[in-house]
Amino acid sequence: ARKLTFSWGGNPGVGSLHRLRDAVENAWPGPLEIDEHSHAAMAVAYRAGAARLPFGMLRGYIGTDLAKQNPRIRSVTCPYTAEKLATVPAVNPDVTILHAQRADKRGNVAIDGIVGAAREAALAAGKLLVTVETIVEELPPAMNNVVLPHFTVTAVSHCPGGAWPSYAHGHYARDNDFYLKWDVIARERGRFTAWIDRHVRGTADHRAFLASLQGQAA
Amino acid sequence: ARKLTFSWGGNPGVGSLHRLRDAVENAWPGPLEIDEHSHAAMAVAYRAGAARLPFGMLRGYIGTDLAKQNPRIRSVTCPYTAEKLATVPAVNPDVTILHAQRADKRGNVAIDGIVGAAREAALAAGKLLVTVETIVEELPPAMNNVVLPHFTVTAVSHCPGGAWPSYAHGHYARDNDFYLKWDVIARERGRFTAWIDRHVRGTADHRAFLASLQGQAA
Amino acid sequence: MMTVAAARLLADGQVSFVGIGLPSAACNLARLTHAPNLVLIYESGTIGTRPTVLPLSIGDGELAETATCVIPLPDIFSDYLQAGRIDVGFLGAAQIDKFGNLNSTVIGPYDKPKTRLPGAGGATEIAAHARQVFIVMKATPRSFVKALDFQTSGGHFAGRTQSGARGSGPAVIVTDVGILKPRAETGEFALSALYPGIPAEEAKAAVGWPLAVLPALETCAVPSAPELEALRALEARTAAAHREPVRLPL
Amino acid sequence: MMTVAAARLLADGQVSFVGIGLPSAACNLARLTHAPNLVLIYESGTIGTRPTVLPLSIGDGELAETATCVIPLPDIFSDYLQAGRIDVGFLGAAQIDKFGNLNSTVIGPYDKPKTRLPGAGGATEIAAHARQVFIVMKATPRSFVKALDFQTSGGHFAGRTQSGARGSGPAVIVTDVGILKPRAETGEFALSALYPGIPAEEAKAAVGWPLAVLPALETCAVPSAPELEALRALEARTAAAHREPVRLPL
Repeated sequence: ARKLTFSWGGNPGVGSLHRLRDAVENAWPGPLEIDEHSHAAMAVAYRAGAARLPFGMLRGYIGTDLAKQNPRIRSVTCPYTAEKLATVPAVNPDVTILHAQRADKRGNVAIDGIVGAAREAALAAGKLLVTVETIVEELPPAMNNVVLPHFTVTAVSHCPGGAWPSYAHGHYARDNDFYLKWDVIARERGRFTAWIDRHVRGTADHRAFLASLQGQAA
Repeated sequence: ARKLTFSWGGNPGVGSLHRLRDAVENAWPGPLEIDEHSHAAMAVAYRAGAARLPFGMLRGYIGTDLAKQNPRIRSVTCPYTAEKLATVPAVNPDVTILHAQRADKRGNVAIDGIVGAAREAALAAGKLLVTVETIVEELPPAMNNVVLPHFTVTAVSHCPGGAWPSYAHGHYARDNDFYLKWDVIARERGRFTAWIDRHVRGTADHRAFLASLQGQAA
Repeated sequence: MMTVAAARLLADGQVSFVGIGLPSAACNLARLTHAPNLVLIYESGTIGTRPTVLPLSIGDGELAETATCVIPLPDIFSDYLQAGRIDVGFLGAAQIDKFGNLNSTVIGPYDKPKTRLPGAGGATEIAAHARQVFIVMKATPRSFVKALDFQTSGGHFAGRTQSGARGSGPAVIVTDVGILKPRAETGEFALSALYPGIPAEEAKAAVGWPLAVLPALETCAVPSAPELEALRALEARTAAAHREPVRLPL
Repeated sequence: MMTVAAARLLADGQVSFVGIGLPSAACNLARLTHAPNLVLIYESGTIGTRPTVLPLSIGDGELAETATCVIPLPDIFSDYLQAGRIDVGFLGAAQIDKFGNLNSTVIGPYDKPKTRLPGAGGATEIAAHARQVFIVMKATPRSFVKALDFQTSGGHFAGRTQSGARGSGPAVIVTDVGILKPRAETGEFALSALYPGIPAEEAKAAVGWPLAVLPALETCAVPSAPELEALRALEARTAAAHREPVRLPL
């Protein structure tokens, strides 16, 4: 990774992401360019991306040094009230990768539970790759639930457990223990690299990756 | 009514709204100011209103005379790409009135089916009045379905049949016949006024209004 | 014939933005015949809907019940239409000119109209952003005019390519007297195909501008038995469904 | 004591924007004691959630299952926070100054930080737009500083009233050594209430700026039996729930 566009980079409920810290503080394993925003701004940036507008706007970046550090945070003047509003460039990822609960054979994808900005990030993407817990013959009519229609989806992959260590609503809970263990694993470069070598580089697929962690994740 | 902000004014599947035509063409019963937009623009205007932004923007009003006729259609320049984007002022109704399926005792309102821009129009309002088919003790957790939380709702009124002649999903269908009859009723001032006097002014409440129409709506 | 001709223009798998009336009939006929994977989007927010009967409004309940999903109207316009995800948008109007510009706003001056029409609705942005636009209108000299009273939505107007419109504009006008397509050089619509039994002269007489004829003038095939059968069955189901009286909770 | 003190500040019926950790514990304690109609909103999109155990992340499943509704994150920030529908927003940070400005971005210079912190998240706009902000932080001279290394979100900064911020800024800082409130004239935080057994000197020593004492200095009541009972039961349920091992579909 060359550049990170983000609004929060931590281990939720635990603390720092040590690898992110090492990259920013010490340029290890390489320099990382930072494009830093707030959540509210990232939200309108994804929404603008999904709508193929070039920028998003908000009443934001008030009382903060963020706008001073990031030249991509700018403003527009309201053509009616002359108010100044903060702007951020639309985020249109080349590829968005999501994990969802279900897809059908045609590629329609159904997401249940806390959706965050998943829909916006999906529709903002150039290509949309989705891993799912289950693939069914046909999804039932979804009414007002969140669905990504097949013509917005580039590819679907069946990948049970693909949200781990996070959760998949209706399938399995968040592995809170692992978030604590990750703090230890990722703290030092050596231990982190060994873990990646063994469990990620050293396994053939996601099933083998999860199996290699059973009972001895740390 | 003094002024109408709108993007389409017809009798869906039937034809003209004769009373709207008479108001615009002949200023009957009084002059009506027109603030005319497209659907796409009204959508961003409501969305801006819900977010308490002063305007909405879109790639719109291309190849149309609308922008020439309505001075409220303006533009902003993107601070990143220098593109010009069309703008419309946010719509923030003093009062929004909605009909929904269900509310609970605390005032949470659940909407099922085709929601249009109901959520945006609701959240853009200064006051939000909702009529519902049924009031329940407590709504079940809605997950990703559309709910207007009680603290966004000013008042709820129990009004079965309140969507008529349109439909309430899960309760009753659209009264397509009446849309055809309305074309006849509303075509001439005299007949329209007589109908309003008898069925609207001449009834005590919504139940009496509906009852007065049973079997002889035209 | 218009419905069948419009249906034939749709390819399987396309994403189509549908209005009520003939476009809705044409799209559903296509879905029930040669294009089972056609994705129908109604502007009210239903995506991939598969109604068994034709809706009388874009808000009809069956559109929601049979849809892949139902989303807010603002998302339809921003994330689908504006984002360039619509292959075909259908439009009609009260007036059309030879470039496929449309008027559904007023007859007469805007400030003092002779006839106030319903207005743009979704048309302006459909005309701009759908990859292709199919126009469906009965041809009369009063509706196919030399100059519009008001331009509600744009066809092959001057400067379209620099205008910010994402789509390529109207690809075809399906009328009751034949099919018109634009000349590549000028964007001006000319007679492209005849219906069986309707001569070019009848088509020319129905259009208020001097209608040119494309060199490769075709004649459409008569509606096939399966097409007619599917259309009649759809219309019969629709009529039966709409005869059911509405029961209000009184 | 911090959790109980923070919980007491919440009035029944308020709409509260909650983060994980102590704010979440305080809000749920308030909901389980004196404020049963407190509306909890987590930034992930759950509105009116009533979890039986404390979540370890804003994405925990129980937050969704017990919520009045679950909405997209962009709507939370635009239609609720920016629209002025949040009564109380909770914030914490690595550094705070006497005006309640907060730093959760970097220690050291931004371009070459000594410590890179997680960043703003929702804090910048919570600080601007929530009607009131409650800050919850343990007090040490390293965190309660004279000058921030970086200002992530604004307290009673100069020009706040003309800045476009909808909210009135931080109303209180709940620390482990007492409660601070801003002086109306200057927006500068001063000691407002002591905890039983912790003298003002201890509070002053924990703060890196000369901490003034408000004239009406109060002493908080010790946690009541019902408060302690509710908190301990909540913590016990939480610990039990989080001991359950996660079963992956392998």
